[in-house]
Amino acid sequence: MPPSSYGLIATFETAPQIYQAAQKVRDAGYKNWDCITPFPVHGLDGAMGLGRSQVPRLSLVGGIIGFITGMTMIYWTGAVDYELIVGGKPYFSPMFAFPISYELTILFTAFATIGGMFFLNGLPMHYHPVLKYEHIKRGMDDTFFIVIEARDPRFNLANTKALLEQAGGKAITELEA
Amino acid sequence: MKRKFDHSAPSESALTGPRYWRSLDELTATPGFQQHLAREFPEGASTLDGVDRRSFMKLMAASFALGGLGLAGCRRPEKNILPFGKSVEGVIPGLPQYFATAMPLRKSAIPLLAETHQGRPTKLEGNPTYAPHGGASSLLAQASVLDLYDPERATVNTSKGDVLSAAAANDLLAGVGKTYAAVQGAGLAFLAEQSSSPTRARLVAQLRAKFPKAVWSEYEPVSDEPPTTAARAVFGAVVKPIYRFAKAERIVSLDADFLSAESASLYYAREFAKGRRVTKKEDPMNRLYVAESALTLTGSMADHRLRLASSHILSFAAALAGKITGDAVYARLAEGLDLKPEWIAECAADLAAHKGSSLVVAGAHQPAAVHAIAYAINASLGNIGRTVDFVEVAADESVSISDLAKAITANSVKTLVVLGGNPAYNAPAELNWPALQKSVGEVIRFGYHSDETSALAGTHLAAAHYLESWGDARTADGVVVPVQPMILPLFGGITEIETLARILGLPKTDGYSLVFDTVTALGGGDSAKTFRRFLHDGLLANSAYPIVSVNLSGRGLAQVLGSVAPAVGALSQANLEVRFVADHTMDDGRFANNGWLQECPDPITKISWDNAILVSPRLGKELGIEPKGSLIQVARKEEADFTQGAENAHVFTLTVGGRTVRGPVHIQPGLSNYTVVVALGYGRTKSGHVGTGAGFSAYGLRTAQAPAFVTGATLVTTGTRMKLANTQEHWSMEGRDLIREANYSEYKENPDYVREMGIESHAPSNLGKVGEAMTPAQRATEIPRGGSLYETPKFDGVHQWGMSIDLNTCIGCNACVVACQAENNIPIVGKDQVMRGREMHWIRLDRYYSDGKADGRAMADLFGGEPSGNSILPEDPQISLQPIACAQCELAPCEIVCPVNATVHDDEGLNTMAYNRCIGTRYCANNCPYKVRRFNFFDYNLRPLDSLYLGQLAPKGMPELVKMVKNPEVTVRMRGVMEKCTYCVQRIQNGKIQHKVKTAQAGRPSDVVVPDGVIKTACQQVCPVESIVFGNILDPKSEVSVAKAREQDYALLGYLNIRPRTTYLGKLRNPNSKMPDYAALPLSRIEYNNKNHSGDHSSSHGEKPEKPAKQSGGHSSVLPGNRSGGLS
Amino acid sequence: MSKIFPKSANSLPLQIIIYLVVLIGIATAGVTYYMTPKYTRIGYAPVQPVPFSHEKHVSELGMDCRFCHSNVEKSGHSNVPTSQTCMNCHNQIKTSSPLLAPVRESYASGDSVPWVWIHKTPDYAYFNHAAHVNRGVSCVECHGKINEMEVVAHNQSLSMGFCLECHRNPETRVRDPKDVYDLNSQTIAAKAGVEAGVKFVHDWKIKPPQSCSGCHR
Amino acid sequence: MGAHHESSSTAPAILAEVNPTALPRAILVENNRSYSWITEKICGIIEGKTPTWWWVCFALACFVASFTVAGISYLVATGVGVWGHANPVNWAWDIVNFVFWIGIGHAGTLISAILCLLRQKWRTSINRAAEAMTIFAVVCAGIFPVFHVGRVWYAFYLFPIPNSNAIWQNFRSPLEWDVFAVSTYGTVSVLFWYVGLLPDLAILRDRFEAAGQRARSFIYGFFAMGWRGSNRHWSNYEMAYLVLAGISTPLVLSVHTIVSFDFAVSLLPGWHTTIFPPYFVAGAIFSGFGMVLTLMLPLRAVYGLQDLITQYHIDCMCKITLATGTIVGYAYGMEFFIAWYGANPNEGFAFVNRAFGHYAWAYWIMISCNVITPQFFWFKSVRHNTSLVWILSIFVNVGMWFERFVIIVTSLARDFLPSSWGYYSPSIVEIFTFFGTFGVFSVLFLLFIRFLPIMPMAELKAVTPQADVHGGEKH
Repeated sequence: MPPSSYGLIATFETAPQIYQAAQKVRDAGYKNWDCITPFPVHGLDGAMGLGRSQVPRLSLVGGIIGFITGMTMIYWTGAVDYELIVGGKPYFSPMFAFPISYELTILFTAFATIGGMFFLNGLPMHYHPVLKYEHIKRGMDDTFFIVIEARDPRFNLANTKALLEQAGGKAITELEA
Repeated sequence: MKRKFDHSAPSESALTGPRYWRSLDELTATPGFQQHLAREFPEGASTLDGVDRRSFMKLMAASFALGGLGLAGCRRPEKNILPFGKSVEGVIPGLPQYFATAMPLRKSAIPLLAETHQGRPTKLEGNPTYAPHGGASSLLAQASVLDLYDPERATVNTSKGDVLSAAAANDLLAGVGKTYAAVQGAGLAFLAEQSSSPTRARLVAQLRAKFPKAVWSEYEPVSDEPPTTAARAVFGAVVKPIYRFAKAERIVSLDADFLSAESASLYYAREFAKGRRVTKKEDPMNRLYVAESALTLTGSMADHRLRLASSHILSFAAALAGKITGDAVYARLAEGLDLKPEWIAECAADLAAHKGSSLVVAGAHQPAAVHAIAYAINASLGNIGRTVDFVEVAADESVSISDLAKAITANSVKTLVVLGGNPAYNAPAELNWPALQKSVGEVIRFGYHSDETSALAGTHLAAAHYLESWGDARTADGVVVPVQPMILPLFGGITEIETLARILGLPKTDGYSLVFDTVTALGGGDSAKTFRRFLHDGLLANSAYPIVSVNLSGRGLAQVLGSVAPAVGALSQANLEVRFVADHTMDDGRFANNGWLQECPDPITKISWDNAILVSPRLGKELGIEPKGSLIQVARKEEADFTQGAENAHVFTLTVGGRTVRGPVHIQPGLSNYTVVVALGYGRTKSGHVGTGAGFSAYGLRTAQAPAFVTGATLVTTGTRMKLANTQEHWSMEGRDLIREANYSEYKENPDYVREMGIESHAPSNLGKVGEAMTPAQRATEIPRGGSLYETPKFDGVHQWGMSIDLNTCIGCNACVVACQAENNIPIVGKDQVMRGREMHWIRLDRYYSDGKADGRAMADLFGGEPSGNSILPEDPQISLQPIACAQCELAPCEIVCPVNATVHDDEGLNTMAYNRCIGTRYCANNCPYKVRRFNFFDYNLRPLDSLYLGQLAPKGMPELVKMVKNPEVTVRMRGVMEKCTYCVQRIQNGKIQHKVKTAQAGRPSDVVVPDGVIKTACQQVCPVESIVFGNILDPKSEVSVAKAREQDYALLGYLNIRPRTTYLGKLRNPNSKMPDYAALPLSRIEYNNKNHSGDHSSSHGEKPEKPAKQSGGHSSVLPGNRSGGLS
Repeated sequence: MSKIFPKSANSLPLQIIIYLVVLIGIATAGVTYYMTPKYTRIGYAPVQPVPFSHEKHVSELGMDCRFCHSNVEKSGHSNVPTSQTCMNCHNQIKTSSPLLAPVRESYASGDSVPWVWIHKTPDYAYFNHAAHVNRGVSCVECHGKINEMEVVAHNQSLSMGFCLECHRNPETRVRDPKDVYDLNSQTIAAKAGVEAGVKFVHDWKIKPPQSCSGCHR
Repeated sequence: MGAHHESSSTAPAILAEVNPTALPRAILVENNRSYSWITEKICGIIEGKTPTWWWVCFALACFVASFTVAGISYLVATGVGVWGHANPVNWAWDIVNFVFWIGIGHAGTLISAILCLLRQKWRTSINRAAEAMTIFAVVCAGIFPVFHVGRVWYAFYLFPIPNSNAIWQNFRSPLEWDVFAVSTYGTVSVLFWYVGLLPDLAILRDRFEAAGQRARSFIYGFFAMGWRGSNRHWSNYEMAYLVLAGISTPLVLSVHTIVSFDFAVSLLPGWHTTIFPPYFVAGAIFSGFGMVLTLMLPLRAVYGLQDLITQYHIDCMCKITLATGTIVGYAYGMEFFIAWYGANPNEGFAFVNRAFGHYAWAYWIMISCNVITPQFFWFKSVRHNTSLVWILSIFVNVGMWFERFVIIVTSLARDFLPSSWGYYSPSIVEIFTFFGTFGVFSVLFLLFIRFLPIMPMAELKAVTPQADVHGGEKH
């Protein structure tokens, strides 16, 4: 096996097939492997043994930062840096500071969420071995793949190939890195 | 702040003037200046700004670049500071100087103080040394400074079209003198305006001596003084009356608009207000009966107003006189007078009950007989010497314009010298003056504008403005006042006296020496001292006309009465009476090219830039121009068809005696049913960009026989319409509590009636218990929270500015409007923009009519039943006037909504406006309940008004001449910014600074509180009736605090809890319960009750007049201290 | 497949981000430098028609500011002296100095000497000299040590921020009234501690405006 | 796994635990289409050659849009005076149009966000277009508040940028709140939209590459960020999408609430009303769905998407329009009641004047379009008559524009002091400017349907029966 190998890729025609295949690979104890699906196949996370996504935590942090930013900005500009009597209203009040803080909360949450999603997914990554697979195009369309990476400790060209075949994978090919 | 300067040594500045103004003379020759006249403006021709440019004016457009940086791209635009080469005495760059002068108009003058900045007069104030005016001045005086800088004034002398040098002009005049000296003036004729100048009188006397055969005639299209003929007939002396309104408790006006149309109106208004003002319930209040055909400002103040044709006034006067004197001689004239006899009976009784403290005044335009009768009544009431004095005046020896016309037609005039005036425009129609003037061989016209008359004159001599002239004049009561030049004649014009002196060939022909001689002769004593004192005080002590005792000769009276016939012809649509009045702003047409005056709306009709044929609602209906209301009349029907906010008037032709004029018709409630009123002074054909084509000229109808009113007129529609710039679309208060009125009788029982009106009277106080317990001073600093969610930061300034406006004395003269315009660099926007509702006035006068008919039953119109009062136009309304400017609300709604903090409060309670921060969202204007914020929709200061819509393609920049009138202490606002009144913040700041400087230098640095009365706002300073009071409300003794402490003090729309710093004092009316037209409540009050309480309730008002206050909704349970909106 | 994006492409986004950051940084710096008075005004020292040296007249000859700027105590404007003022002395000394030619011409003709305007506030800002110099604010606060300037240079930004800074805490800036025109003098706070400054501000009821109306009209 | 069958497969696994009420399963993709059919169908639009009608429409749209460009340029060069504004009506069409467009935008976010949370699977076919509509509407809306100011070159004063004047914004002003609300709304909408686009961009990237069109492949690929359909990515992706949906919902509500504050916070009779926030939001949704129908129905016909935008979708949208329309109608009535009950004569007058005063015509147009029109949707026959639905949807749009006009202009034209009463009528300039914004919108929308997948393919595939990992036998 040339060192340049990235791993093995196997094709599956339908959602149910990959669902079951995934369960098999998971049970075989592989870690560095992945499913390529044209759409989020429902329940596949479980089948792959993935945990709950970490994105919401980042969102929460973003939201909190946003709210604090809003409140402090309005407090500092109005009640600390330059006190101006406006319409007889106080220099600062959470009442009139709220709408803007609220909007900033949402804005920062959005940034954190999307930023977080890209970060956790390791995107943007325009170049990737999987994308060099000639049939990958159909992976975006109507076909399902399982990729098992060579760097997985349990990876063994023969066994892994066998596992995939046994799981019902077709056209099992090797991906060069 | 106010310092009166002794004029710096005449020899220097009078004759040569400050050096740096020479540059202006040069300017006039530059092509740049010629371009001005062609309305093209070269970029900042800096030849003008003698001193550094900043003090010259603050043109905000100069700050166009981003955030305080120089012009984009180049980092450091280089500008120069240009100090004088030689120091100019008394001039301190940055500090204004004040000189005493006076504005002459016809037979009187208004003493003034001129504020000059480095030699530029920018603002005029009344001269406080002249006690009768107490520092007040008039609308026209305020605006006259703009005429000085009129780019279209006559700038050169011309003869047959080509320019005449100053020297040549002098030779010409001298030549005239020489030629006619030989023939004793035969063939020489003068046509002059009336004048009160002693110097002119002196020169005219010399003229008569030198040219005995010459014709000296005087002509004024409108008369503002009673004809001396009447007095001469009944008293046998050349005297004129001076009324003492302050002493009069009962006043009857016979078609007299003594509050605004008489030569002494300023003094009269002031005195009248003294008798009108009621500060506590013990105070007496005068009662005003008015019988008039037009609706004048005087009429709007009337407690009883009788709509009577001017031609019927004679009979009315006779009837009144008959009742009072019981003399049968009047009976003949009183015949056929058609009105309720009680009116006259009760009025007479009321006068009789006030012998010695009553007064009957006849309008200057009324025939001698009416005046004679008025004098007789006053005599029999023992008023002479008490409420009216007669002063001796010089007899008028001039011949009339008609006689001059005869002379011309008789070909006995070879040379005609027209001094001022504008006969080609305003001479009596039957003379056909233009033709006459053309028929004269040589016509020398001396005038300020090259106008209709100049066009027909061979020679035109450019006159100097009175602010450029040495001269003198007399006030209405005869006090001699100086006319001092503030600036060297911008275009080298000469004055009338100089012209005469040159014709006379006097050795010294300069104005200064002429005046010097006259005044020192009059004043006596050490001539130099006398003259200095004269200039310094701005008047000559003890120079008033002497008061003489007169006694009525019955025979003389009988003669006068015998000479006239009763003129009680029944008027109808087929036989209308036309009343010619001098326009409130254009006067007789002489101010036609003054933009401030053109844009200042008529106080009653609210129409600007035009005059109109005013007709009564009844006549309107008969002519078929009653505006249509809507299907359901939710508000009162407008008095005109407004299409898209602009009045769409029907154009009619008005015909009398075969002469016809054409003009828009405006329905004017309150007119005598068949009298149509036309204002003179419009329809100029050669005036300049501002005046030409504004309105129509009514002179075409006017004959020398009937200069003021004439009967037998008819109105015929032309079927066409024209748009009028009416600044107030809706005339009714809609039963709202905006102007809170009560009758004097009610007020005496219930002085704080204002607190029982308005929504706040139903609600718990906005100030809360705590706030109510506070003193006004505390309220102004603590800003009690009341029921509010928010705690307001304290206002910790050492002053807290406030204003109080007394609606009871305000006569709606509009002087404040123009004073504000002059002080604050407020641009004019032109008729088109005014029609769109974009006028910029910071202070305006709201004028409401009420007839007691406004009601909430709008639906009645839809579902049959008797139609609601909403669809009726009042024929005989009560008028209520209200000046409105920014009220500096403590809890300002405008500030809250400005996203960029461009308008915020300062610690002295001012609602400030930072123009340079404003981005122009206009949100503040939307949220201002008083609608006093004004938006610069275009670059009104930078672009000619006729090409506003051309955007960048329009010529840019302001004529240097127009820049010169700008107040350097106030930013000139650019397009896209909001502006508004700030209590003249520049005066406040400079006042405070001057005070601090003074005290610091005097070693009392901790004395930083400016004494009361030192700082005056422009509107307050000009107000003839002192109804605007401004000052520091932290000082309980200040004038404003005292005013606000009065029971009638209320805040407009107080229920909004915006706590305006400007509050109003309720209006009082003083009707006579015995009169037939007596109303137990002011009509506006009845409307208020109709709208706000159940129907049966409102009806009960008529029945129980004795305690009307309790009727207005039985809110006896209001908190004792409940001030509307709290602040007082 | 996937020829469009070589392996190197994966670092592309990072590079883009870095470029953006740099670009924005430059833009901000540019705006700050070209658009804020702090940089546009300070150090501005144009060539004047007459090389007048404040250093010589004030420090060497010990002339008082008010000798030439005679109205500074009375007026909002500190007047630039007229040629006549210059000639008062210079018709005695340096009467023929070629450097003074413009002044002599101006005095003769009456036309102005076109001094280049250095200390400039926007037209809509109304600074009043009298109000400051009479109440313990020295010339040096805004103009710097003019007395040591051979050629006058713009010393402070004179931006609104600059004004506010002093208006917010006057106690650190006020001087004893007799030190106002002594440009080498110390502020009260520097001499006797801030408490003294606070006391002075209190005794003189100094309350510098911080709202619009103070300077904008 | 029962719950799983019921729950939408677009919704992530974690929602499975929260077992929402089962909705009647409607067929969302008719005729049991295959995945690749969906891909072909949608990508086909983009890959196919540009149809002539598109060019025609695009040219037309550009022409119309030029009116806005011209109008705005003239305005900036000349001054706000070129509009019909004057005292007392200082806001008119500018703010009317702003609120109108923002309101339209809201339906988009609503469809994608709220319906996503409520697991309304039928959203999948329309949410992409709806979101696009939101963004373009916000663009059109943004034009007005920016250019209605008198000195637009100083508009940057609205943002808290440190400056040598050391002065800040007034955060008490609803207008300042607007600045933040609208910009946040725009930003978040774009992000939300973009996230949804990611997988589809990846598809296009690969298809174009396969077709050998490297340039377009590169562009799509660049924005696809190297998406490769990894299920590990999907799991984060879906979570992020859900969070975005979660925050977009309160966002859309808050934005229109804040817009309504522009009026509610003032003291003008007719503006000063606490009912505004809910009433404006309802109105926004109402107008928004009106606009969605107006846009989707023709699209559906042109591209023959009947199988993707089914009758069921139209039905749902009609029902929502009906519901919100009725809420709006209720609000109208309640305003009058409160005005009467509050016993403030000025308030009372403001409303009587609306209905019977100078602007009554506008008021009754509003009433008939907003209150009466939707009532037709009670009838199935109407809801199933596509062309009729389309016409009614137009009426809804008109009615909602007039609602804003009535609120803003009539209240200003007749306020506290009768002396300052006036009458506003628009100048040709603002009419053109507004007219032009439809062009701006169309230009953007045409570009969108030409170059981007108008439907989320991944989501569509996910709601097909065969997407069920258990063979979809449950159907």
